Amino acid sequence: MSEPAGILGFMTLAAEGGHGAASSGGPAWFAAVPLLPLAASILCGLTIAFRVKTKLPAVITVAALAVSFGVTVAGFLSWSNAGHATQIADIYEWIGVSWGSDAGQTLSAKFGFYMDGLSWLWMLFVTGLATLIALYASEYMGHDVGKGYGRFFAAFALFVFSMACLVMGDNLILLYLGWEGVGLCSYLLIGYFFQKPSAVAAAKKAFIVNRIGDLGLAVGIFLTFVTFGTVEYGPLFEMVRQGVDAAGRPLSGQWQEWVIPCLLMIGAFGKSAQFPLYVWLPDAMEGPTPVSALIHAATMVTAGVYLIARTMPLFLLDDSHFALTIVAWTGTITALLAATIGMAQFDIKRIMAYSTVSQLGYMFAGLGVLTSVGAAFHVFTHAFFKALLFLACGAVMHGFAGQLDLRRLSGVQKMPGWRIVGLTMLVGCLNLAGFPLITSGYFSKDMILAQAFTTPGEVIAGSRWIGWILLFTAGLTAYYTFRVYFRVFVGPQHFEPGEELHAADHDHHGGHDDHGGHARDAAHGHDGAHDFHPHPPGWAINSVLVILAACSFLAIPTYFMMTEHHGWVGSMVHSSTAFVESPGSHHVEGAHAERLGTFLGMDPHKVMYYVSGLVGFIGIGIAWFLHLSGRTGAATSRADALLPMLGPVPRWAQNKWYVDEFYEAVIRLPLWVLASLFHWFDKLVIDGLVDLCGLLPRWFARAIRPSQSGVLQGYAVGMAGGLAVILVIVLIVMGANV
Amino acid sequence: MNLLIASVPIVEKLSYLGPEIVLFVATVVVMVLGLSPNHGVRRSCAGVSIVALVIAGVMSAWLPTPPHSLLPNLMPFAKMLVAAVGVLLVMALSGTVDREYESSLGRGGVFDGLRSTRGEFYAFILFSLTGLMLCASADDLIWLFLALELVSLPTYVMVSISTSGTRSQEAGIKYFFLGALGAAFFLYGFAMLYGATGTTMLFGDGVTPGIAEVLANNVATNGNIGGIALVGVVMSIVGVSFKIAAVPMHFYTADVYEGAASSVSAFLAFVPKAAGFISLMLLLSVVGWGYGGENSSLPEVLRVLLWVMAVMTMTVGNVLALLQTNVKRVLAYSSIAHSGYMLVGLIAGPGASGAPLSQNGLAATLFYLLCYGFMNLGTFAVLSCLERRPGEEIETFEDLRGLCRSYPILGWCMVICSLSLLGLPPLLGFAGKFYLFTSAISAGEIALVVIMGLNSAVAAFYYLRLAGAPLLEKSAGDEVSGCPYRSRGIAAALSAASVVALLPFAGRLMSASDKAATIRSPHAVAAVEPNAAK
Amino acid sequence: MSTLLSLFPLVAMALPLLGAVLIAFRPPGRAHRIAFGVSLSVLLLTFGMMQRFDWDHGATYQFANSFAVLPEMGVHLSYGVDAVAMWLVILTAVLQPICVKASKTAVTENHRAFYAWLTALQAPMLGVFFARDLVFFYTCFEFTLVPMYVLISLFGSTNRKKAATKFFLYTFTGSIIALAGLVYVAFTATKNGTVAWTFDIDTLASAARGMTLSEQSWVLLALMCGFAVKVPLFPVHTWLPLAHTEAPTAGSVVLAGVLLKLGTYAIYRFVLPFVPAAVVEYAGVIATICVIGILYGGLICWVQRDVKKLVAYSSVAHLGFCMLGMFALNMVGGVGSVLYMINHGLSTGALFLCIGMIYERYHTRSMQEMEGLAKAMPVWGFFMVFFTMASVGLPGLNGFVSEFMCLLGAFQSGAIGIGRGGTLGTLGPWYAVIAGSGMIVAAIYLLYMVGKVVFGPLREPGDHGHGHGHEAHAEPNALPRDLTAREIGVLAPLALGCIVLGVVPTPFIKTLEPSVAAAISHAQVAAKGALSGQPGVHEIAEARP
Amino acid sequence: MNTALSNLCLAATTSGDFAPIGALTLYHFLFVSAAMFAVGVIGFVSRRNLIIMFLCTEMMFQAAGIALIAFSRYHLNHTGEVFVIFVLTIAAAEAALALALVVWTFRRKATLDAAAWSEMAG
Repeated sequence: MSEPAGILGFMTLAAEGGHGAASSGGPAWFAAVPLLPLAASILCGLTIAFRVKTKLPAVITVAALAVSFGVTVAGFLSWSNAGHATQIADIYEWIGVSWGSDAGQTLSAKFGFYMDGLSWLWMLFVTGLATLIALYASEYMGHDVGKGYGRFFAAFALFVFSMACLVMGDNLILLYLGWEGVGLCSYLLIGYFFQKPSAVAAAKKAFIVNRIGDLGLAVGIFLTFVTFGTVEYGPLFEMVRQGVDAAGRPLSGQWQEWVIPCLLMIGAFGKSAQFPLYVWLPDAMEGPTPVSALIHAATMVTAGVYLIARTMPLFLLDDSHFALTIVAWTGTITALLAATIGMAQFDIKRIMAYSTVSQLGYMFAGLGVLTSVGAAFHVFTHAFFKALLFLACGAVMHGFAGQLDLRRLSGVQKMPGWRIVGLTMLVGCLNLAGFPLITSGYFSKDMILAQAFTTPGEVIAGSRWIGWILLFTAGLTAYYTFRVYFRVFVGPQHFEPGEELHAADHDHHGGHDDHGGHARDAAHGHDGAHDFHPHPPGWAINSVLVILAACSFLAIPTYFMMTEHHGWVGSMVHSSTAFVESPGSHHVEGAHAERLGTFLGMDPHKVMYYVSGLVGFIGIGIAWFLHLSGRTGAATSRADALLPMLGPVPRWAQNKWYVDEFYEAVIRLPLWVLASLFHWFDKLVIDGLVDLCGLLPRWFARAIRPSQSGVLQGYAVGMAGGLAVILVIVLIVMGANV
Repeated sequence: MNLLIASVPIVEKLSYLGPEIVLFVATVVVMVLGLSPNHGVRRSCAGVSIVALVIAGVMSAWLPTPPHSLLPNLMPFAKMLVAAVGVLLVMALSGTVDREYESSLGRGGVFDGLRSTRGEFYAFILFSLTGLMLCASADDLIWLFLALELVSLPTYVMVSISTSGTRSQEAGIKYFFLGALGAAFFLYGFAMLYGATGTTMLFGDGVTPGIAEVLANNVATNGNIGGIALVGVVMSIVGVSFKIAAVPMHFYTADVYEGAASSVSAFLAFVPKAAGFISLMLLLSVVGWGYGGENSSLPEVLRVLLWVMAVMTMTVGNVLALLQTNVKRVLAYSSIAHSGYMLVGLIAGPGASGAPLSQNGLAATLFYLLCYGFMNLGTFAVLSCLERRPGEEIETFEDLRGLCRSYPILGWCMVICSLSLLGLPPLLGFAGKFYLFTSAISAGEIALVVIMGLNSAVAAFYYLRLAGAPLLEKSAGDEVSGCPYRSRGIAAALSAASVVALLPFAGRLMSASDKAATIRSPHAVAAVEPNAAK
Repeated sequence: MSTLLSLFPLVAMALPLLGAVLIAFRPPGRAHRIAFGVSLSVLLLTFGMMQRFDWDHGATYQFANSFAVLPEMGVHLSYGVDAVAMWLVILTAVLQPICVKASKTAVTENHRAFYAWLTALQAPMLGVFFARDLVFFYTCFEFTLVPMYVLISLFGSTNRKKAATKFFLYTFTGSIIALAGLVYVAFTATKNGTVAWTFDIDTLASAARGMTLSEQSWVLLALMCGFAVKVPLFPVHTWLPLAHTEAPTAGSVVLAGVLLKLGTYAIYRFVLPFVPAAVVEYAGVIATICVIGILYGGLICWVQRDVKKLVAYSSVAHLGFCMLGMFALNMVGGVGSVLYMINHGLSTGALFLCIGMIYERYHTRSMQEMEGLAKAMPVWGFFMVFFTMASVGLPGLNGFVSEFMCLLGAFQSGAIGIGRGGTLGTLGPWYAVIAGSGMIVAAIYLLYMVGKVVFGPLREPGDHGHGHGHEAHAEPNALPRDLTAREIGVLAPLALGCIVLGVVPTPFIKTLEPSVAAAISHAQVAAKGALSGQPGVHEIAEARP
Repeated sequence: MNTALSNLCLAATTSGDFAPIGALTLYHFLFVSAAMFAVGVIGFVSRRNLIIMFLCTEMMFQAAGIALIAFSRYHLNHTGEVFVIFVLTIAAAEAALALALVVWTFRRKATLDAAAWSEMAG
């Protein structure tokens, strides 16, 4: 971009594909991966403009995403064939400022792609899952055809575009674009039922809380640039590898070493709903279920994991692993906290939301204890089974008019047409609970747990405790997961339709609007609970559920594919910047091995299979005992009898430990009071001072106005007095001088 | 004994007074014409006055340069200015007196010379303008005193008879008595100046020292101009301040302007003020701006005096204007404020010799006087064009509402002139203020400039009202109607046009005023008075 | 550049003036058409200028010419545009037809006055950007006040008189003090009267740089008095919400889009090159004020109940970012700041248009009276959300690029990164971090607005909603519930601009680079001198010739 | 004020080649002049009768006249005396004007009280 862009030059610049790609050699057709969804998004927008009343938007989106997935696979294969070398494809220079020719005197953010194992891994499951979930949504959102349908798919496709930018971008600023872009889509989709105040509030909350994290990320990017003089991964990681900054000076011992990762980490916490910024995610369930599945379970929320994995070299610069320790501990605390809250919820979608937060905590803990492979693998497996869980919950919600309360549903699996949902739900629950050997979730969770015990405490402070807490949390996870399954899907058959038949997921036209509501109600005939019949899911939903269930099993073999790298995911991570040599990952021997942690004196990698399996069993067993065995109705179970013994704790947990209230009282309210104070300060003091300045002349005028008494003598006194005063002063001054 | 007429032959001296002589002749003619029983002849008074002013103005362009004068080039500029503004003033003043009498004559009355005041009125106008021109020609304290009185005395009568109401009479009384008081002040000051220097000549002729030389000599020997001289100068300044309506001599202004007819107020706002400023320039020039750290300011006492007076004048004028509802009072107070602005130029002084014209404060004052003459006349002329009833001029803001719709030309004249008074670029008023800014900042008077700026902002409030009432508000009704004297409207339009159209020529006018405000430095005192050197 | 080309700016300024006169003397029914025609021809003219502009030499003044106006005082009608001015001229020209079109139904009476003043307003606005002479600049700068004053006081809402007067007096007071400062600089340039006076900006800039630090500081104070009011920066901003709220829609758009930019442009054009030493000395103070403004303004937005006032206060916050970038005194901040001027004009202008459209329909701006309008007006809702996102700084739209660059500029500007990615300057990370929290605040208040007005259950102001009350039918310009094609046409170009500037900003940035480099070069030199005592800087100064 | 003024006057009397007029020095004349001026001012502001007020201004004029004459004698030239003649002329003109005005106003309001004319104020 050294050539100055003429007026015609910049008009055509956007079209000049591959302008700066020559040096890096990546094929520009990678751009199809993000651009196809973008095109789909624009087309969906056009369908709104042209008032299309068919499922055309879904067709467009699914097709575009499928092609995008195909391109991703093709790209992945070509990358594999090229020997897993990082490929960089620059399309055009997005932001470019230059104030000199030295290192660090150019800020350049290209719209370009940095494709290594990590990017491909993420893109494969992002585009794949997006395609499936779009298919699911084409049916799920069917009742909105001609109204919100196009809007839904436009935002949906735009999300995939943003996610692709986030993952594929070859610099931190493009990552930031994706980062905020997914935030926007999340905002739009959570607020999809924009007539519902709670949905609007949830959307707002998600965006704002994310912005807090985004600030950390932005400042992190600033500091990265100021330190390394670049935001592009290639040169950045090269410098990091050498441990020098842009001026070629060693970074060792500099404060940037630990500040940069801390800042990036804050961004990751926001996006991935980690403590203390996790509060938005459960509320985000106000969005349509496919959105929850794709964005708030499978893909977007793992962006934080991606960020830390991507910038792992920056985290590893600091020998004390300060930031990683925080990451590990935050993940652990989040995992535990969210699990405890999840145990006490009754809304099944919320339980899944908390479980997502909790599982994300595992991933962060995994990153923190230096197993980026484990974290990535858990992301990978979790994407499938959590999407599956959400979609299954969504099917229930769809079928039972928005009913999500596990006290009002029971034995769904046995109802006609619900078998597939029930079975796939079971698969998902098993994965989440970490049921031994047959579930992928089991393997991925074990990797993290084992590493937590392996990594020595002097590398990551308290790593052993992390292991124990995570292990305990695994038990909780199994419990609350099967609490859902046992109560909703098995047991005696019972259901009550959603209280607001159309309000929740179904009819976003609220009760306030009297224009179209009655007509629609009449058409659907849902006027009350007594003649309500649950409508089981159709082919699209069912097939997607089945495919996802299959995928969650298919993830298991990948674990055994390339064992030198801990599976296929491991090999992907290995050929990326995320790779970190986990302590003990190669079974080092001798003195080196002694420094590694052990689990009760044994090699954690070997023992954890049994231990975590056992914990999972215990959790499921407790759930069975409390929630299935002996249960006769939907509403009550043995657990209810136990609750009083725990005192107020369950209530606290159900109320999310009052964290939202805490934030409300400690942050939002004071801020609001401050804002009001400022408002009045502005009005009264600052503007008051201005008005005072305006009044001062008037006051002065009022003060001297009596001098204009209109009386001749008065004026004469003024004149003569004035002369006298002047003369006296002049004479005094002169007397002093003469 | 070559004291009074000095060594300049009287014939030569008369050659400088051509314009004044023309005006004087016209005065006599007008006085006679006004007594004619023939209506048409009587009506020609205004025409004769205008012709005389035009001739005087043209003559002023070819005035010779007096060899012994402090401000040798002041005369052509000042006299042309007086003639130009005078023409507009005469137009605006048409029909001020004798309106009822003339209309009764129109209904079939018999002309009675004793009841007609038309001739005297125009004669007074011309007398006053003659006095103003004489001020510019003054080279002697006596002359200056007589010229100032010639400016003032007719205006006392003009104010009193301008309307038939009691208010103009009250205005006349106040103006006359306070004017006499002010005249006594500066007369006493002149006496002191004479006492301190032994001469009334402002500037020596190379043989006999004038006041300027004696004071310069005092400075050279004693380091200051001397006590009595200082008292004299201060009293003169304060006394003459009455003419420019500066604090503390400003009290009469609002009442007099309010009581007099609008066109007479316009006259008062320009003619005595111009006379006052020219006199102040002469008086300060004899002291000179050769003092202070950089030898470019007035003696500290005078500087502080004028500084305080300037600040007080602009502030008092502006703030008191804020409270008014009567437009004439507003304009009166604004005229006080503008005097304050113009004093800034006097404080700044002429700048170093050879300095660019931007630094000449006296020129800035003269130029501002010119700008003020036009824009102020425009506003008053608009007021004089409108009446609620025959003979009852409009006075309040309410009367001006919606003028741009009902009388578009008058309305826009009001808007343009008000905005120009406000100092809004690109109107003439801005050029004037800008010139004051450059000169004052050159003289290091930054605080004064800032105060002046803040004052302009205060003033903006009421000028916005003045511009906003015709432009922005809806007319209340049809109570206001135009007066039958078209020439008043023409005067308003010409003034407003000048405010816009003179801008391209502002540079030339500025250089003319710079030339006019060039001070001749006193003759070397040692050569004049050899024994004073010791 | 041939003489013929140098006529472009003159014609661009003359056209609106002539157009205004034409409107005043033609029947009222034609006023809209003439105004639109004039604004379009000015737009075409500026596009012509853009086409002929030599972007390779963006720092040189093109289409330049000079006519003696007051040669005796050194005042010339000299003009020319560099890249920065060129873009702002284009912004002005683009917004004008949009404002005219947007007013078609909003103005119900006194058409001639409205369109004449609106058209006349364009001339001085363009003049400010064209000016190469201080007095010419100041003349245009001040003269913008009159048409705006008239527009607000004739066509504003209930409290218009007070708003117009405050607007006029506040900015007038400030700028007259700025004039004193500028005249002082001009006097300095005459070397105590030994050289003829001139008001040529470049000459004055080099003269001003020769002043001592204390002199420069005073001049800085004087200039900021005038220009900070116009921007407006934190403590001197109170005229803005009032003026914005009361102004007619087109007035608000021009106010936000261009008039505020006069302040930032003036600071960019005068403060930075004139008094670099003082700027370096006080950049921290000014930046602190900016940061306060960002947070303070943002938080105040949050508690507003008047949607127009909310957007008005957001300008205070937004322009804080703009000024922060400028006082970073480096390329990233400078370019970001200039981009911010353009972007704010587009997105905030568009928000005002959106609000104006609502006001035309419901005659209220209160967020308590209208909620969830997306249901009734989906197209409007789309645009509202779109421009909110542009305003909130969403990457991919225009606001992000400039906001990011302003913050990065502030972050860079300090000792920590010098020699790496940092630059000489006196701000630093903390400014960027605290100002950056303004991004969060921006999200809070803008989403609060969107969540209230656009989303949520529908609530239309009862008596005025179309199809509800009978009053609606009585209106002469009865509008459909959602936007008309004209209104979409008004908003679409702005939306397009937001996207283009957000997706391909680099070509714009490249055109700005030389010009900004020239503007900040002196401040960089001064910063080098001022910071030479600090550790680390010396080393760099040696390393980097 | 008095000391400063008398210092000035003394300075004036002692500095030049002053020929005494009997026992009277310039100082005496100036004192009379100043006193008359002061009396005139005080009278002007303290009396409300228009005629008396006018007479006070006349007194102030004559005070200036005395000073001029004294200075004229002191400087041994006639300029001051010439000045006085002109002052007297002006005073006469003013007197004519004043009387006309007073008569005219008396006709209107039947009083010579200056305070009767205070309709306009503020």
